[in-house]
Amino acid sequence: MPDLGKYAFAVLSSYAASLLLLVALVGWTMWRGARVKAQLREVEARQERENG
Amino acid sequence: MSIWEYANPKRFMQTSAWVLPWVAVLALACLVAGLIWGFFFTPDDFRQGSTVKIIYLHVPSAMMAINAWVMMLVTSLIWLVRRHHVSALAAKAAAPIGLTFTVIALVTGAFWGQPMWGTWWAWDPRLTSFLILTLFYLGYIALWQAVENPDTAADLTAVLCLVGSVFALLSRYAVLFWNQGLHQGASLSLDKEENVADVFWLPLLVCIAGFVLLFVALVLMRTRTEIRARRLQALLARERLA
Amino acid sequence: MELSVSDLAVARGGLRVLEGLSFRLAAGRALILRGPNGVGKTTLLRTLAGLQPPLVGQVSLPPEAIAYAAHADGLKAVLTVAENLEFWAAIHGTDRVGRALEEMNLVALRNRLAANLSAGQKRRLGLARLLVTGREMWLLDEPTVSLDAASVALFGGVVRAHLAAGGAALIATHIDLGLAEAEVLELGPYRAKSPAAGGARGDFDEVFG
Amino acid sequence: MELSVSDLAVARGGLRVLEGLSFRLAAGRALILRGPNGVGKTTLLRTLAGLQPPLVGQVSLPPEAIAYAAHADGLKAVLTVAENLEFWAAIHGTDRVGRALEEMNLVALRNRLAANLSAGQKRRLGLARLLVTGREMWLLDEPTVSLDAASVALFGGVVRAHLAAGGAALIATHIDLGLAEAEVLELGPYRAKSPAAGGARGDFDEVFG
Amino acid sequence: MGALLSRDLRLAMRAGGGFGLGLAFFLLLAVLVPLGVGPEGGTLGRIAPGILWVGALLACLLSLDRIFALDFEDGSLDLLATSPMPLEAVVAVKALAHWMVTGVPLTLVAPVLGVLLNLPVEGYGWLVLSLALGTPALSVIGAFGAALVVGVKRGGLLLSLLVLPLYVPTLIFGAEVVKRGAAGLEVAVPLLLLAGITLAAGALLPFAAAAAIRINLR
Amino acid sequence: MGALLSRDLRLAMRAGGGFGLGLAFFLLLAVLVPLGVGPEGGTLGRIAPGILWVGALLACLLSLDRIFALDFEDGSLDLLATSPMPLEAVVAVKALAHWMVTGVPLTLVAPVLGVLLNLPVEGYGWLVLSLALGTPALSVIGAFGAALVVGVKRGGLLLSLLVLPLYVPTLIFGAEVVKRGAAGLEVAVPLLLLAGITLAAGALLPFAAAAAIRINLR
Ligand code: HEM
Ligand SMILES: Nc1ncnc2c1ncn2[C@@H]1O[C@H](COP(=O)(O)OP(=O)(O)OP(=O)(O)O)[C@@H](O)[C@H]1O
Ligand SMILES: Nc1ncnc2c1ncn2[C@@H]1O[C@H](COP(=O)(O)OP(=O)(O)OP(=O)(O)O)[C@@H](O)[C@H]1O
Ligand SMILES: [Mg+2]
Ligand SMILES: [Mg+2]
Repeated sequence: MPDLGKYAFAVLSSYAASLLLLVALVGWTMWRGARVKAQLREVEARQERENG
Repeated sequence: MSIWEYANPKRFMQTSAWVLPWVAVLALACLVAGLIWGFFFTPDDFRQGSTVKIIYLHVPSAMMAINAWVMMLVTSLIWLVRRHHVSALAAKAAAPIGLTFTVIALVTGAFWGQPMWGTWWAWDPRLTSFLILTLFYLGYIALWQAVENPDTAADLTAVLCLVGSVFALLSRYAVLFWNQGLHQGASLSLDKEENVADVFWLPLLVCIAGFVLLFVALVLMRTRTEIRARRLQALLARERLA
Repeated sequence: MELSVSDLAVARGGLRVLEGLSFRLAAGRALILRGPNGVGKTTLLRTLAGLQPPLVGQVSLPPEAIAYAAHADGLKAVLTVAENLEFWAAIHGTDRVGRALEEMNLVALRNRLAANLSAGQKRRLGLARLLVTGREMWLLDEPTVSLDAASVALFGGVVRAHLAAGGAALIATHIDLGLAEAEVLELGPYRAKSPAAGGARGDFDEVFG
Repeated sequence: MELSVSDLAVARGGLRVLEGLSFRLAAGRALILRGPNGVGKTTLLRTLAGLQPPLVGQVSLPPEAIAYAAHADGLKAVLTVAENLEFWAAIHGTDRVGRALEEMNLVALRNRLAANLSAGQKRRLGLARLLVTGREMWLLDEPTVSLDAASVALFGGVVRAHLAAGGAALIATHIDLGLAEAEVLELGPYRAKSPAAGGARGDFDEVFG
Repeated sequence: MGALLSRDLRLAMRAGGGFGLGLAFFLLLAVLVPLGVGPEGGTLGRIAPGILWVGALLACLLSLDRIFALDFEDGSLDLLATSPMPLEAVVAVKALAHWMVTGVPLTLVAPVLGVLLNLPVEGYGWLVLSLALGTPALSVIGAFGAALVVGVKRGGLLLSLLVLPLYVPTLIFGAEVVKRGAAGLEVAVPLLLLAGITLAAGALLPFAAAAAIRINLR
Repeated sequence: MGALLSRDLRLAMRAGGGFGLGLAFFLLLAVLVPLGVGPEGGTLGRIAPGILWVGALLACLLSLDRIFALDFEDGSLDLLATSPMPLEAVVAVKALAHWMVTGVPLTLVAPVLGVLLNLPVEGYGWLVLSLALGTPALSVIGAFGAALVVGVKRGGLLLSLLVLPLYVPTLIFGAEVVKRGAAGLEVAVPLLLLAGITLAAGALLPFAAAAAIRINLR
């Protein structure tokens, strides 16, 4: 851990806030991706069954 | 083969499935390397002390916040002119990413400004235009959400993006004009590249590369999701009609 | 003047609803569109009126020759009957307000605010607007909704006079208008087929092969 | 439970439209209201439902016993079919959502957003709401608008079952519902007379003698 | 009651429901005012309490016409009026739902906008407290105004005119709390008056609003 | 063109048309802000140009959704789109009508409100001039925003979110003219820029708005 001196709060909060936002964005993206993929697979399977 | 072939959804899905993992891994590698390098292994600035470490988040996110809007502008134009659906969906996918980067730039800027300028916020032209950019992102996203028909939404948001870009530029100059001659926010910012010493510059470059790659990876991922969502909607609608 | 439509396909909400539609409608003739709810009558009329582009196919008449009467009448509640008509006459550059009022039996109501009309009178006013447009091809979407029998007959006469004067009319309706001479086009057979049944595929079908 | 109306007069927009109306409607019976457009059917139903006060006359049933279905269905486009019904069931404190879905043939659509229903399906959902209110006296204003023949028959069956279970229905309609056992009340004779013809004078008539 | 509340919240959350737009508008105002007034921190800090309160009020105002107008247009209001639920309770619940989707988020983000407007540090706590106490009054008064204009087409502007004068006391006391708090003065009196307005409005106005709706439905 | 203009003006004048409401809102805002900000003359005078401009902007905003939404709902917009009049001209005329019923009256009463807000004497001329030059841009930009949301139910708040950022340059230059004018400084540059925005917006945005309406009618 480097010595951040009197600015420790500013630097650490910046990193924490940014990483939090990035992780939230990536997490949301992956979650929604997985959900839509699953829904699509389900509907495709259902329509396959009904038409097939 | 024309580059437009990639605008075919199927083609895009195949290609992006292949490219995405590489970009994602590379993005992660660059981000981790750049941030660790910057955070742990760079010296403090003689004037700004350790706050200079914020630069590794602040500058890349600020750059990408603007670039994301430019990318949305380009894809919107492509949609309006050539009617490639993937293009419109890529614009839709990029907006929340751009918004997040804008917020990161604002937040890190605020944390930086507190020790440097003695205030969390000053109505400095650059800061102000970023706040206005946030508003454009919010409006763009809200319009996508409010319109139900996907093609209508794509058209309307594309028009908004075009007109909005012109006004965003105009606002930028207006804001510069507005804060001239008045009390200038104590700007310690190292405005010119030359001011940044190599010790800071190299890890910064790695971080910028990381943010660019992260942006690409996220846009690819989200565009894939939007394509799937669009197809899902089409299938359900057809079920309805039958 | 002739409206000829060839191999038309129209879409609503991104979905193809009618396809393979071809017909001709010559001056002096009327054509009745029939079909169950939701088959796509309104969509077809809006396409012909130029409000939405066709998916494929050609429409011979430019929108400038067409007067479209939709479900909504486009009346302003705070204008009088005459003012409403005068506005549309001015927009279309004609001066037939007086005649239109007479033909649709609205003379007695000319100075009444549209807000104070009954539903049937409102509908009559909406139909009178067709007369002041001076256009020859009428596209009518359920024109007789909420009209009583006498008004339906009156309107039938107006359509017949329009045809006799060289106009033409395309009418989507579920009820009998008393236009014995009109041909009928049943839209059921032109319903768009689902891809499973060999129909055209949507924009996004190719994504997953 | 019996709805009895005696010497009722109702007004719309400050004008008396119907007067001298008296009828009884017992449990297990249906009554069809007939009359030309504008005679005051909607006004009468709204008065009986307690949404507006009668000018004169008595209504025996309190509004709490009455379920009113107007032209507008009160559906929320962004809620699903089941969510729409569940809301009204919760408001009325009943739990008949499942049965209502079955009776109005909506089970297959239960998870579809109301926005994505066709006009006829929307109307079916609006009528299903009557079933979840659990109330006995139904007041229906043109309930079969935009329903196709099969749905009209389905709805006729639902009304008959409601009557058989001790309910009652008062239905304003222009078309035939296939309820042969229902009585018909023609509203034309109850049209309010103008003061010149000996009718009641309005609030402001006396001012000018 | 719970059913109506959860329905209204759900409607606000789903697409087109407008949740979050009030927030965005609040943010917009906090940007526009400095752009008009000029960037000097001192002036901004002095007017910040007033501007923030006016902003909260306008953000609230702009979403008022959704409270009843949508239900009126699709016929739900007729049906609610003939339901077993008293119309007074309907009004109260709908005002509560409106507060939860506008007042609460506004209160929570207000400190961030305080930063933009250079609000003195001492003011933040009072800003949040005064908004938390005052915004319910805004929603209830607004519901009354919305009930008055429920039959008027696109009555948004008329609604603003009716409601703004009614908002004056809330605005004055709310802004006064923040101003005094920021200056380190005594705040008890305006705070109590603010709470009093909220309580009185919440207790009485639903009855007036229900009466207005009954008249409009007639 | 004349017919459409006179119809729109007549609609605005008749009952429920909302003429004068924008004005009343402007007035209310000029009253509310001193109430929120406090009465000290120095501060008020300094913020007066900005507040007046923000007020004009909001008053304009509140009546925007009437430009197309009413015509869309009753079907007139479909009929206008199929009429011989180009949709671009329809948009331009409607924006003009909106300006005549909001922008012009706002400009005319602004000096009165200047008095309420302690605007320095030198500022009055510039206030009127800047509003006269700038409000047409507000109407045209607003018409573009209204065209974007014409299909959205009760889209008032969404409309504000879309339109307000587009108002930023107009607001800045407009307020700057008044501020500099009041301080006796040079105003030529912002005045020219303001006029430029109005001209450019008036020349180009009707095309974008007409495109948006066509998309929404589809
Ligand atoms: C919340 C407020 C802030 C915002 C929105 C903001 C925004 C920006 C933007 C847009 C850039 C340009 C990035 C590019 O395209 O190269 C930038 C760069 C920069 N900012 Fe900030 N900034 C903020 C606060 C600060 C503060 C407080 C400091 C330090 C005192 C600072 C220091 C820098 C530096 C050193 C650069 C790099 C300049 C360069 O390499 O060209 N910023 N910022
Ligand atoms: N926004 C939409 N999204 C998806 N499908 C829609 C949308 N609007 C309409 N539809 C569907 O498009 C089809 C055609 O609608 P259209 O209004 O043209 O039917 P119509 O023949 O005019 O019916 P009606 O006899 O009821 O007037 C219908 O099945 C309808 O469900
Ligand atoms: N706001 C109003 N002001 C004055 N008269 C009105 C108003 N609203 C309706 N009317 C009149 O009141 C009468 C009764 O209207 P009502 O809606 O009850 O008729 P209805 O029998 O239901 O007609 P429909 O068969 O068309 O549904 C009509 O003649 C109508 O013109
Ligand atoms: Mg139709
Ligand atoms: Mg009726």
